[in-house]
Amino acid sequence: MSSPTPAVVLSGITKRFPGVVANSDVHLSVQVGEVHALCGENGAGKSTLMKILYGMQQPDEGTIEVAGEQVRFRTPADAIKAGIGMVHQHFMLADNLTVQENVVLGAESLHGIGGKARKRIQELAAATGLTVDPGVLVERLGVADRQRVEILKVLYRGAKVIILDEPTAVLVPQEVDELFATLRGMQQQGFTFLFISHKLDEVRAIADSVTVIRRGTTVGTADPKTVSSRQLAEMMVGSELPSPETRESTVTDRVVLRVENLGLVAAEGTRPVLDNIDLVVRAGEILGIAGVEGNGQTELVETIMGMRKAHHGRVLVGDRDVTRLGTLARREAGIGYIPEDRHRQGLLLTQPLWANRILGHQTRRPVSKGQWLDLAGAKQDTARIVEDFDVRTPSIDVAAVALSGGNQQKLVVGRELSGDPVLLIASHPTRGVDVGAQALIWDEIKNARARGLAVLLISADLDELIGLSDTIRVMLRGRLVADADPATVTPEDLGSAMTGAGATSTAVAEHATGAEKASESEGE
Amino acid sequence: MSASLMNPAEAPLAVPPPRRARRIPGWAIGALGVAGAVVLLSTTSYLTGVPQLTSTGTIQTAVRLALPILLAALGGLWAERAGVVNIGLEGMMIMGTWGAAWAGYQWGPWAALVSAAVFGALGGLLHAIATVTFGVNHIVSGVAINLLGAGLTKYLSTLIFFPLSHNPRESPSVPKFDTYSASGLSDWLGTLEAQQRVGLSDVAGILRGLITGVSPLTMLAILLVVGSYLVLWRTRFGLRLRSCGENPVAAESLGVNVYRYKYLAVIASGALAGIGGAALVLNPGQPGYLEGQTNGRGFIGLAAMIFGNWRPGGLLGGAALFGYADGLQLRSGGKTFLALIYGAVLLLVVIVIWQLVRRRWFAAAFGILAAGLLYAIYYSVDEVPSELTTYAPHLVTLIVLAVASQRLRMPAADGVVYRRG
Amino acid sequence: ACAKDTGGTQGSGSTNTAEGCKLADKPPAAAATSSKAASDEKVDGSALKVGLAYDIGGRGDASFNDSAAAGLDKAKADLGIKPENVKELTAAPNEPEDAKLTRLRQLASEGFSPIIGVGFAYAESLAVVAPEFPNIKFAIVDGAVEGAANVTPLLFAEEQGSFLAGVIAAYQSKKCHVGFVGGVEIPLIQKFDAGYEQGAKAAAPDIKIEKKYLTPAGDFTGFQDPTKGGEAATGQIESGADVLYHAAGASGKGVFSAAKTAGVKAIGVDSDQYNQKTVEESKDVIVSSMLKRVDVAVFELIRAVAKNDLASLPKVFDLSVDGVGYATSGGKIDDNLKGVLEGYKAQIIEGKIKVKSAP
Amino acid sequence: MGMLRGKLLPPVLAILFSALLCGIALMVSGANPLRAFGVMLGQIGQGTTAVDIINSTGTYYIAALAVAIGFQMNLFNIGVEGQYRVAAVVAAVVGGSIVLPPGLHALVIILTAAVAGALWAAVPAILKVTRGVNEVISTIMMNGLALGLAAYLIGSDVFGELRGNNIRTPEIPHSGWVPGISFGSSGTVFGLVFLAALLGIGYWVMMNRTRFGFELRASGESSTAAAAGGVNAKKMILIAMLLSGAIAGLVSMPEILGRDHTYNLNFPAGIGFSGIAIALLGRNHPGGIAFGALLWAFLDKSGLALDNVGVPREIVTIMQGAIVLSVVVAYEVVRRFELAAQQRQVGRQLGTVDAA
Ligand SMILES: Nc1ncnc2c1ncn2[C@@H]1O[C@H](COP(=O)(O)OP(=O)(O)OP(=O)(O)O)[C@@H](O)[C@H]1O
Ligand SMILES: Nc1ncnc2c1ncn2[C@@H]1O[C@H](COP(=O)(O)OP(=O)(O)OP(=O)(O)O)[C@@H](O)[C@H]1O
Ligand SMILES: [Mg+2]
Ligand SMILES: [Mg+2]
Repeated sequence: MSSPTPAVVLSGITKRFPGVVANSDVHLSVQVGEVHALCGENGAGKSTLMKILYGMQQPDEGTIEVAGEQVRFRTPADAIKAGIGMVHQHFMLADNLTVQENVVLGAESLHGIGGKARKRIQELAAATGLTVDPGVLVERLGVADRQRVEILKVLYRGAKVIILDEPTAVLVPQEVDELFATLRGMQQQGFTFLFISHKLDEVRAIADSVTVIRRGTTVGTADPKTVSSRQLAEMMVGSELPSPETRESTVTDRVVLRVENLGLVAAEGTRPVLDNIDLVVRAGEILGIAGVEGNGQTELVETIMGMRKAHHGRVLVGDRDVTRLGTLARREAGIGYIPEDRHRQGLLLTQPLWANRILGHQTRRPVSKGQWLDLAGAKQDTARIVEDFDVRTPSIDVAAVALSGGNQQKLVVGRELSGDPVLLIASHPTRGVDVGAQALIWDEIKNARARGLAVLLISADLDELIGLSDTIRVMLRGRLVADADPATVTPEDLGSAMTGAGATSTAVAEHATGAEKASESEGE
Repeated sequence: MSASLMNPAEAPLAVPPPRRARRIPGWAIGALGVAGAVVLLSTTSYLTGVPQLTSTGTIQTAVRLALPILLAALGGLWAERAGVVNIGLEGMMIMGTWGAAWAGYQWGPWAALVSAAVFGALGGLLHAIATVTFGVNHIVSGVAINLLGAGLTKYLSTLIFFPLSHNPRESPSVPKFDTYSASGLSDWLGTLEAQQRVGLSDVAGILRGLITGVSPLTMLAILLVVGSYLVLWRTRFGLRLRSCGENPVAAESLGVNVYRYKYLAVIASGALAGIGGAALVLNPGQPGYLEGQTNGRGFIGLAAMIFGNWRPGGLLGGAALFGYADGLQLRSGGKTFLALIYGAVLLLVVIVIWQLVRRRWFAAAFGILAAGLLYAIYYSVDEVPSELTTYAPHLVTLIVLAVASQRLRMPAADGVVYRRG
Repeated sequence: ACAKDTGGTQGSGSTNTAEGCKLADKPPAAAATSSKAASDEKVDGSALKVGLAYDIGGRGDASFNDSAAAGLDKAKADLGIKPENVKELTAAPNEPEDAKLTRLRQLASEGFSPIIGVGFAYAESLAVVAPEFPNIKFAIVDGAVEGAANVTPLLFAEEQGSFLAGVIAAYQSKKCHVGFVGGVEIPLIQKFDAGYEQGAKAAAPDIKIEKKYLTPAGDFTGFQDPTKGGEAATGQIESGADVLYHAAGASGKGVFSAAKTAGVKAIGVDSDQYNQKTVEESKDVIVSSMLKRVDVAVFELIRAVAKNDLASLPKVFDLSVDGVGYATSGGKIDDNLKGVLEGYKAQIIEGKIKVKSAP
Repeated sequence: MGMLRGKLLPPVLAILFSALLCGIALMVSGANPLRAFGVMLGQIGQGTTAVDIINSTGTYYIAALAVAIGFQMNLFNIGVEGQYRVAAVVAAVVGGSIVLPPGLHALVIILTAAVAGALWAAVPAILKVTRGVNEVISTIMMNGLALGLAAYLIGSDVFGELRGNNIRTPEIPHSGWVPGISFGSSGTVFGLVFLAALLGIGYWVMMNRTRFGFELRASGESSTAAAAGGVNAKKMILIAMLLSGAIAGLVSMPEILGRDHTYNLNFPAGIGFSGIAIALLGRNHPGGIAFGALLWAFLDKSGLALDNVGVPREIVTIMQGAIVLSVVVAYEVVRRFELAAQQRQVGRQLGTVDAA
């Protein structure tokens, strides 16, 4: 197959971490000018492999060839010199530095850090369509712009081989399309891409060839033109695919969560982060909130949880007004909460699993009695969660950090469904969780719903959102601007509504008032 | 100390409208602040009839007292911009005083300066090894270094200085720098100051204080402030260093050797703190090293840096404020200090008017209350008790931080232990 | 236009044309001095084991610890005390009380007698330890222990010496404006302050006096901060003071240096600071020093113990026994002034002038 | 077993390393390190040293507990220094001016000290919670102000009285004293040393068995996770700081009620800073802190004997600094090692690692 010299050849790469073999004997060959996709479950070792190629980690075994020459990268600097650039799974930007500073960082010897550098950035931006103001602080940028900055960073260094590790995870379909257009344009100019994504449709749309990794080893390559998403997924998992579909409605008319006219202001005199939010979740209902990241979903959840103080409006759980209560009191009122970032918000990483079981429940049985902790009860109930939710762990005494992400998430879900909650707020419950764990989490949420649980679901995964929700509301710039019917809506329609491009389908009904207000705010 | 300080509710806005960095440049804000301070002081001086507020001598004292604090603060800036909290400044400063005395009595003031920097840098190196290589909590390591610095210098003094000075707590005396004045200008300003013309004489006094009897050390310190700004904000080295304090993972991924920059920054931080120690030893009036000489100035330096919002110009202001308040109370005690309270009342009045204009009723009411209270003190006592004036700089720092803390912005990864990989 | 300051004719304090104070009438000349009974009688102390517990600073502090050490050295030389029978221990800064207790007990249990606690800080610990060792003779400099018969207080009339320092200041001042820099605002230092003020006022009723304590009671850093001492002195000089007296321990070095820079005069404290090495550079501004003869007291105590005659020790080492006094090194005190000082001294000894010990 | 090794190994290594370091320093300066260490150990049996060590341990223990409570939630209370001073003055003044039956009198004094310490700590706590002022800086500033306040309160026109050249608060009457256990000529162990032990037990129970302790540790481990778990960060800061200040207020109670019966100018300084070091040494664990306090007190007290053999006593301070620094390094190294071992164990048990 390989007539000309491949851009990159990885052979026999093995990488061990304490307790895990992230890569074992991986082989990968990327042709010049192609978009080569890398697929695999969570923890399959994709990022690790790419970090090895980028010099951030050293392989224990195996060799790397770039443009036909064997190389050894000790630091990213070496890889950059060899023309390799990487856009990481998580943004790697310094918020308090300007776009220009972020871009030139580490590559100052090319054009300095002043006017010449700025000119070069503008040239690059013009050539690729990645326009962004070099003088602005990164903290002021939205996700799509940040992504552009990340790619600019790589281009600025003169990379010819560009690694994109899950670049689309935080983008809406329209932004994905834009990105793909850019990539195709650059592909024409001779750039080579290594593309990682869990979204297999995207992979098929953009890739020229696909390599699948399972449990740290390459299990094969596929032609994206011919393979189906389902086939790809089955290669990844090695078994049948689960799906989030739920159709039979269990919605009752008992209101569990009522949010009235909720508003949140970050600082005096600035644009409100949440503006007149009204919503209702009933027992047995899953209400999905769609929205581009940074449009107030996080703030909405945190305001309902009492972690932020509402500026005005009310939050009621059942008949009880909880607006003035703290987070703990709201949890006691029966709210379970799966936070969006399990490492930062969900877990005490160095504490044993049973201590993590106590978190958020510290006032309730079985983990405490009054002011006293009930350690025996906590351990017993942790064992139950481990059993019921299939948390793979040798014991409940290991620190949470020792578990894999999926297992950590199962523990969190199990905890939040303990103690008979009436309402579950699930923020990206399956983000970064592999298919197996994902299926289990979906099942648990569906079961709880069937038992009459009300669920407020926030997710960036539109398939998940459409598959699970009974109702979908779209959030834009801190307002609920549209409703969608999950039975009929497509991800593309939802995407349009989320970006404010206007409804293109009858499945999405815009709120007249919301749209008016939105246009008003543009004038401000 | 970083992450725990952040209040989730105060996290920045989700998607703020893209806006250019700042409309008013930093230097203009600084100049405005200085001008405001001068106007305030000269008004107070006029209204209370206390010329000492802006006299040449007061300013000179303020400069001398501010110098070690300024240098320590600058040391703090370097470390914290690279993401390492340096509460060990005090210990490094102590090492600096010892080093300065040891080299100084033998080879003169310049050697003292170099040696102080080296000794301070050794303290910095230790801090870097602990925090960067071993990932020890920064505060913890800093506390240990303060202990070590004090112990080591005591021990070395007993061994080395005792035979010479017959006092284990003191070094032989160290030769000092000559001081310099812009003589013609200074004299002219002197006559102007003596005329006691409202405003004019105050400005003359302040300017004269800044250009008369200037030690090379002062010039060096000013150069270091300017130099630090240029290096940290205008060179690639500085950009890389700051990136380690903002997002070390990103920096590392771009080929920046984060460990190396952190090491360099913390060592430079130690060296600057050491020079701060030298400033104490080489201060006119100090024979040389004296045990306990730093007397918490390293901590004050840290406060000045935070006060200055992790910026060179800001920390210069912080150090100046501290030196000024301390100088005023040392030189003329409670009576003059009372005038400063009057000045605070004036300032509060201005703030209250501003708050009223902005329709911040609560803040305005609070301001009126505070102003009233202070004025009552001013009215009822004729001398502030010395127990209060001695620690006035502490009180001022506390109050200013209470007012301004929420505007401060520390480097995002400051105090966070960074591990490669 | 930038000039080195030391080269030019600096000294803002010396540009005045004032001719000094309107002085009060001189006191009557003193009668022929007969201060001390000649104590030539030979005493043998070779059997004594002498223990000294210094305060912070210890031997070499160029201050009262050193002075105590000098007394001990004199005792060694004059009374034949064997070096191996002498033990000196020093307190650490900020140490807890039991460190002092341990130090004293250690000396006591090793059989030293007398044991001298140098500094009032030993008062509380001696109150505990002395009763435990009734057969051992203790003494304390600058302090007294009530109810412990075996503790001999070695007290000084610092206010009397400071009175004379005040007189000297008044006579030396050209602007009739003098200053006092105290290290820490504690009763001991206030005695210096009070005597100085009274003396200056006695010699020149119109005199202006600047005062500054560097730190309040309890914060002993005021004795350790020459920078602050210097700045306080500079402030006083710029307010017009042209003779400065300090009782500020090591911070006094800053006072001398500030006086030197400004070309004004200074008065030292405790020992004859004109001859002290650590302030050698500014010695020419030191017109005199208030002497507090801790050395005399220590020597006399050891001698009294050797003679087994503690009753002969004065209750207070004051002017009458030359326990306090003034130094004339440097030749800045002319015969006229000397006469005046002796006159005041005589009046104080006679009790015609009572010197206050608190401001 | 492994846990125990992880806890005990680092301090032992650190002490050995520091002793080695100081031994070298001593050798360089021409002294015999073995003799010096021998003298230090021998000193324990001398006079009242053993009792002094116990008394000091109690004092240090309280100070370190005060610091540790803050450390548990990453709150750096550098202000123990000022808190115990203010508490001591206020308690001494109150104790000296009230008349109550024995026992109750002492109790009131102790409570006064705790309240005064807590109030002094409340200032930085409130500033942090309402204004976001960094507590490291504010507590350092409060330490300075504490000196001023104490000086003001013992002024002779306020509450102080002159006694020779010393100033002190009025003596606390006998009814306010807390008797100790006398060992004759070997000294008297302060009765309130047992208060320190009680505080330690209370601290352990609080940290490990109560909701509050759990919330405190959760806040320290991850403030974000704690917030999501319903822990009110501001409330925790406030309570932790007040509690820390209250305990700090007790630091000088053993000495004042057991020996001095007054606050005077000889009041010891620096115990708060030692407390920080000891809390670090003991990893905020009540047992570890006890060990650290004992070690610290031993070095302090038997270090006095070094004067006898002509070795500069300052070597002890170096040793203390070296121990703290090397112990934290050792803990860090061992911690990483153990975490990796645990992950390996998880991997092995779940079979994700090949036998290779
Ligand atoms: N630094 C590390 N130390 C220890 N284990 C690691 C480290 N980095 C990754 N791992 C482990 O290596 C395995 C592969 O991780 P990697 O991040 O490469 O997976 P991935 O395929 O990128 O997954 P995802 O889809 O979630 O991004 C995982 O089991 C992970 O737990
Ligand atoms: N620097 C590190 N040191 C030790 N372990 C690490 C490190 N980075 C990651 N890991 C381990 O890797 C696993 C997951 O890492 P990752 O960053 O990929 O998180 P995740 O995306 O949430 O998990 P996953 O991809 O497995 O679902 C965790 O078990 C964690 O212990
Ligand atoms: Mg990945
Ligand atoms: Mg992952």
